[in-house]
Amino acid sequence: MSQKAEKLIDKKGLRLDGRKPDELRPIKIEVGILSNADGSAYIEQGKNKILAAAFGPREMHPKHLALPDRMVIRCRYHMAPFSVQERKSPSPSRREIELSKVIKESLEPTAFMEYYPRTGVDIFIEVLQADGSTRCASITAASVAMADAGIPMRDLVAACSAGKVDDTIILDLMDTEDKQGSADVPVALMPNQNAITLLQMDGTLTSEEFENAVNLALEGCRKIYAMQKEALKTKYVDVKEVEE
Amino acid sequence: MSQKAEKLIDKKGLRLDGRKPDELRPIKIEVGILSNADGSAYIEQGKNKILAAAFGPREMHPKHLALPDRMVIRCRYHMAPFSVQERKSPSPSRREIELSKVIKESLEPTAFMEYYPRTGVDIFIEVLQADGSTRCASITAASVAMADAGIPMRDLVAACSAGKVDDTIILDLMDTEDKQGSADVPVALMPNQNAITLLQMDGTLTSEEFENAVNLALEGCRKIYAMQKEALKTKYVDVKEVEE
Amino acid sequence: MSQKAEKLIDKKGLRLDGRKPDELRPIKIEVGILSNADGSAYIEQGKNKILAAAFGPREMHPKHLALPDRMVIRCRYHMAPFSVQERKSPSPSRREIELSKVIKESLEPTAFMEYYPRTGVDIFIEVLQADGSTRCASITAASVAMADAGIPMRDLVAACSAGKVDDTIILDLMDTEDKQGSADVPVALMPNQNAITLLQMDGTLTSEEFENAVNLALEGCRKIYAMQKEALKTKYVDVKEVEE
Amino acid sequence: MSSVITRVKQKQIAQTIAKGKRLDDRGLTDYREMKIEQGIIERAEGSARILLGKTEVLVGIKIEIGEPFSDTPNEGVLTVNAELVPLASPTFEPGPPDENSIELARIVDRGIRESKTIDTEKLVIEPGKKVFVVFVDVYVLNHDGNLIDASALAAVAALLNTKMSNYEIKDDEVKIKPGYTQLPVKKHPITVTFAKISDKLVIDPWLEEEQVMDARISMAIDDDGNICAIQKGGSGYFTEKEVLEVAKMAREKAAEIRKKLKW
Amino acid sequence: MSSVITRVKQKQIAQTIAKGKRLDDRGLTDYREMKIEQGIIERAEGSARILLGKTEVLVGIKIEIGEPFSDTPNEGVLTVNAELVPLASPTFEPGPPDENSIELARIVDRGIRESKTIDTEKLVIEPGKKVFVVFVDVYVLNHDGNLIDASALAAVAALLNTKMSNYEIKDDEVKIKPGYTQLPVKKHPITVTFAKISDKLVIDPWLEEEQVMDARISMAIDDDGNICAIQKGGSGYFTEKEVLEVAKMAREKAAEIRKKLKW
Amino acid sequence: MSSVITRVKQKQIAQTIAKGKRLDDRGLTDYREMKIEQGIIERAEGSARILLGKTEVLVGIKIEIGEPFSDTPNEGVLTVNAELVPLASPTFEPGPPDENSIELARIVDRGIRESKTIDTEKLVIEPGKKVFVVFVDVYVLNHDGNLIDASALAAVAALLNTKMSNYEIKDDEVKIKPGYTQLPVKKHPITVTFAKISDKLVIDPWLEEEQVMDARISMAIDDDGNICAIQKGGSGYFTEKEVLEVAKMAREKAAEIRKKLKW
Repeated sequence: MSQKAEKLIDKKGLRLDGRKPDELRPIKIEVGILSNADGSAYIEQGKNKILAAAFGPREMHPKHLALPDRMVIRCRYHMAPFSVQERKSPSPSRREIELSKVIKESLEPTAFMEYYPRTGVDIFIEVLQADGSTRCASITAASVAMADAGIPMRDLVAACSAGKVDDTIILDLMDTEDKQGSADVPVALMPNQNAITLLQMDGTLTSEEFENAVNLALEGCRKIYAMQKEALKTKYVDVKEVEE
Repeated sequence: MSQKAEKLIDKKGLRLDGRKPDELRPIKIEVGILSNADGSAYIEQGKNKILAAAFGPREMHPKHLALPDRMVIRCRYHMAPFSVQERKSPSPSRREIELSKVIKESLEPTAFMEYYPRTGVDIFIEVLQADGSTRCASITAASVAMADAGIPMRDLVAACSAGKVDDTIILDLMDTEDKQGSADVPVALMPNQNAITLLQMDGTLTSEEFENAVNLALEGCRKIYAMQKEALKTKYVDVKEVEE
Repeated sequence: MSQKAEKLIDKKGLRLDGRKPDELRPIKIEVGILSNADGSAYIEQGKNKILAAAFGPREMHPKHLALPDRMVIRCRYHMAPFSVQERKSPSPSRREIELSKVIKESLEPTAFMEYYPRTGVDIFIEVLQADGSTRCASITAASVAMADAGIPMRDLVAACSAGKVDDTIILDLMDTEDKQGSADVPVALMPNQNAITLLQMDGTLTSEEFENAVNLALEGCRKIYAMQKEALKTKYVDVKEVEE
Repeated sequence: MSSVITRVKQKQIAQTIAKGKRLDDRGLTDYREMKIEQGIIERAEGSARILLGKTEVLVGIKIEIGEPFSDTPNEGVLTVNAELVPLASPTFEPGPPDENSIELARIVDRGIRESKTIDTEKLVIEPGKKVFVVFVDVYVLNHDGNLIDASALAAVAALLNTKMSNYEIKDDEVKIKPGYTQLPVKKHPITVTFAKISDKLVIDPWLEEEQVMDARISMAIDDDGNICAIQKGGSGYFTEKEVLEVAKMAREKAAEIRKKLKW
Repeated sequence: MSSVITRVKQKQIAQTIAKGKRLDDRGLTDYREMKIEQGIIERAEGSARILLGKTEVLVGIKIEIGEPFSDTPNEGVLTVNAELVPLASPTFEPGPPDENSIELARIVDRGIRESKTIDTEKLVIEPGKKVFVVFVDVYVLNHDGNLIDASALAAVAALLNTKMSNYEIKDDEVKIKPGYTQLPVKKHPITVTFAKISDKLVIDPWLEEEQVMDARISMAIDDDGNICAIQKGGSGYFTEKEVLEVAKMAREKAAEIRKKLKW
Repeated sequence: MSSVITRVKQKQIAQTIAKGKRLDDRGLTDYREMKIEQGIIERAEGSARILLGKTEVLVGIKIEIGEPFSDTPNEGVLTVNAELVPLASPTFEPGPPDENSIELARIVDRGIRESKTIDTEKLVIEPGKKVFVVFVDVYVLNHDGNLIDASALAAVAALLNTKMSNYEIKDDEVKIKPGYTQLPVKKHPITVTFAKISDKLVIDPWLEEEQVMDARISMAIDDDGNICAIQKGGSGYFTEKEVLEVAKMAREKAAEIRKKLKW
């Protein structure tokens, strides 16, 4: 969070891309687009372009990582070298390692882990183009990929960020708002369970602002949740399936 | 391949080291010179100085890499830090990793892989001094090392490069010819089987030039094949063996 | 060892910190201060501040490193990034890897290795602040940590360095003396066995100087040995144990 | 000694907490005994050691001259690293940082960075070219739970204890001068962690509680009571109500703990 | 889904090809359906996605300012990297590049480099000091065989779609100016791969064919029909006759495929 | 061929040595046959190969221009690396240097460095800025015991055979001129290793002796008979008496071996 927070909201109260403070970016979710994965999803959220795939439940490699009483979920969040302004080295950065962990922990509460003891599920996320709030879009896509793989789940997880720019609480931060704004609050929610499975924050917020931001983010999650369900329905009802 | 291809062939049609275009460099092959390896060979080809050793067939480490129905060949091509003009870091470069793979694939067709299921053969190649076409000299030596180790083989593999410098198709490129010439075609051959087990190319050749280069390289392989057999005969017939 | 060996001993024959040539720095040894280790010790020797912990005998990980007829000792000597003048990268340096090996070899002769076949003991040493002769202080502490862990031992090992500065043989080199002196001889001793389990040397000494240095170092070891025993007695006799 | 507790013990911990009590007799919102020592590593530019019950964390600060990041030419550089050294727990392995130590370092980093604890603009020697780089090395010496709060607190305590060499610029080269200046520390963020066990929120979980908790949540609170960093961890979840309750309690606890810091 | 096919299926593939047919009804020298999309990653200086049947490869180009190699002070730098990311196949593992991804990157690199596709002399900003560095990142998104041809084609398509920032040199520093210039692309090499199965040569092998093939051979052909790079792979062999046949057919196929590229 | 010998053989070795003899008929203080060849790698600035019985070590020297260490601005840089390449022994694995190769490199390094073998002050091109960096690469080609003595000897023999390019400084740049200068070598340290087996000290242990030894001790001796480096290894111990005996014998042996070096 840098200080240069200026002019991110214009006189009409609109953001750099014309959105209102509580407006999501356009979102497109496609299901089952990778033929080799057990489940997959592609999300576009603004200029974010992200692929998620789920493999499993399957035998764990290496075997000693398997657990006798439950499934193990592993997750790798990875950015393509060309996904950001300056080329990113393909070896995992500390940021990618942390995000892989928190994304995994945001997905774990959804799965019935005890149904498949001794097995593993691998979630692979590739950010092809990044434009802010990629961890949220990644969770949204990964959750759909898990459903597409037929992993038994309590609910989907939908994720969305809120934050603060120019003293305004806004929804679904894009890159410039993330970098120049004064706070970023990514949130993931299992709506049916009212369960927050991811919560992080960078920046500075008063208690009141924080409460507003969380509320706004949860609202965003619920909207995204509807799109996730729609995308899954389209694949499974529609005749023209993307992959057989 | 750089553009500075000039004066690599003089007015008499001779190369920088006095060779005719279709002439091999002097070659010396010694067999069984390393006492700890199951088989070994040393080759000097011009200023190339290369050691190859074969270990096996032996138990695979790690075990899970073993195959139930056949032997596994592994290969490491490695250059000594002092083998080239500018000191080379001892950790394997991308070039060394690729060459290890293509050399392995050039040797695999020779071995009766199904004779020793669940075992492994390791081929270790150390380039002590490099002067162009080292992958070919490495294959030539490694094949002799495998024979010395008593690994059952359909045939030896002999390898030789051809290429193009100053619009002339030449045999057995040395370093300067490789770097300043306009094409390099390394080839490996199992002569009895008429089987090309390595073929790569860098540079630019017309179809006709390519055909000529391949022909010339194959001729070179056959000459080297004779030297390989001679070297093995010397070791196994001769009384003064290099190592007991 | 640099050449700038000057004024390390003043006109009165005293060293930079006021010690006589054959004088140890103040030493403090505490036993059993880490609750998660099976045994532990903390040593301050001058400005050296070093923690040592012993875990085991316990099952080896990975299993294939276990030996059928004896225990395996592993050792990691590691310096905290802030322990030296210029921040040290936390990944192990070549120096740390070598010291880990020689420290391990200085401790191995003390343990009854055959009592616990198939098990392992891990010794972890963390140098929190370094001021010369850290390998010796590490051995002294590690030996106490092993005793605290209840590993059956023939004897403790005490370690101390001797060296040469300004043409004088001195005991227990501190950092400046190590860097600017002309020789450093670290020695480890099992006093009851009269067994030298570590001996290294950097610098230049005549045979006679070497003999004197070894003698002085052994004397230092014996003094430190008394402190080790005292520290262990304090813990095991005293009512107010540091950890329950 | 063992790092994994029995199922019987797990049940016992959970049942006790369900009744609003804890096995070590603390209240649900009581911290363990806390001891702060500053300046124990003389070689480091700053240092502090925290004891939180049996959890022990040492932080050392080193300051070097380096280059600023190209997008912040007028700011010094902060680098936080955490080492879970193997003597601290039988579950810590030697080797490069794993996801746990990276997460720990990044949580400590965000608490300091987002609260603007260090006045990084005062660390500039030559704008765009030379700045002071502050290395914060978190060294966990004994792991008995709640490494986050102990590490974050030790980091702030160490920064408060940090001095930088004086310098002058002569002939385009930085020369170290005698004497020291205190590192410019503006804020004192305190990180407070709650675990969720048996649907209760308990503060400062110790090791055995961490082994049964559903999830944890950590909030860094600055001197003005603002939240400046949050991290949820673990494979469980929180409700919105729980999150807001944590925010409220974290503010109170942070203010209490901040009083123990000397500056 | 499984990546290893049964022996029955293997036999079936081989027997069908022995009869001059293929299980997916293609002729032995027919490519699968090919789709080329350019410019889909706006953040990258250039990009293209190739679909070859179900094989999917994305190439992104980034351009940065760097130093030339000391032996080519008057040329920009080309760097090709390939990632076999684990979502593309159950056989791909996360981790540093293995021999397969390194070989793939180096084949793509040689096709571009040896054909002099990029006019690297036009990438020089200050001879010997500053040049443009072109990063070609090959990203395999779905592996259904013949990654070599798909990657090589995607790389050329992406380069054709690449623009570089305009710049000027002021006070010895490079300043970015508004506007873009097209990357100078002179050639359009096409790489064509054959697999040898049942002693037949089949073009563009898909995954199941790759699992039964004896060997493969790839040739890069430039606009003039010259061969500019070759790579044999796999643990089988080719006869001289087969090699020359491949060279002939590769020329023909390359000319066909080149027509699908827009420039 | 096998790298681990039987217990019967171990007992036999130990019993023979207990009687003051060795299985290969050497006396306890006899070296194996030693052969020194210099200059066999023309591409290297210096090189030497040592045969010590069947143990074979090749050392190559490369010289490059680099920066001095900041604390020794008026000295060139010495870097020693050792590779236990896997063709030398079935017990050597490919991969980054392990503790054995690092220890070997550091012992060779100390022998050269502490004896001041190289006149590093003559390697300075521009004080504090540019110096010659001498890379000593120890390459073990066949491991039949006592790698330390063979490597240390090969290193000194290679340094004696090393030539540096002539250069001049023009416009602040170093230009290589025709011709060579001999590397300034002032000393000729010889490292002598003893193994302790059956309470006897045996010199130059071969592989099978190393497998039964209790411990080993190596001393580097300079031209004046001074000790300049020592390393004890192995999990046994030495008495003070043994150490002093080793020091005495090492001096004698070093003087003998030094005569075999040409300079």
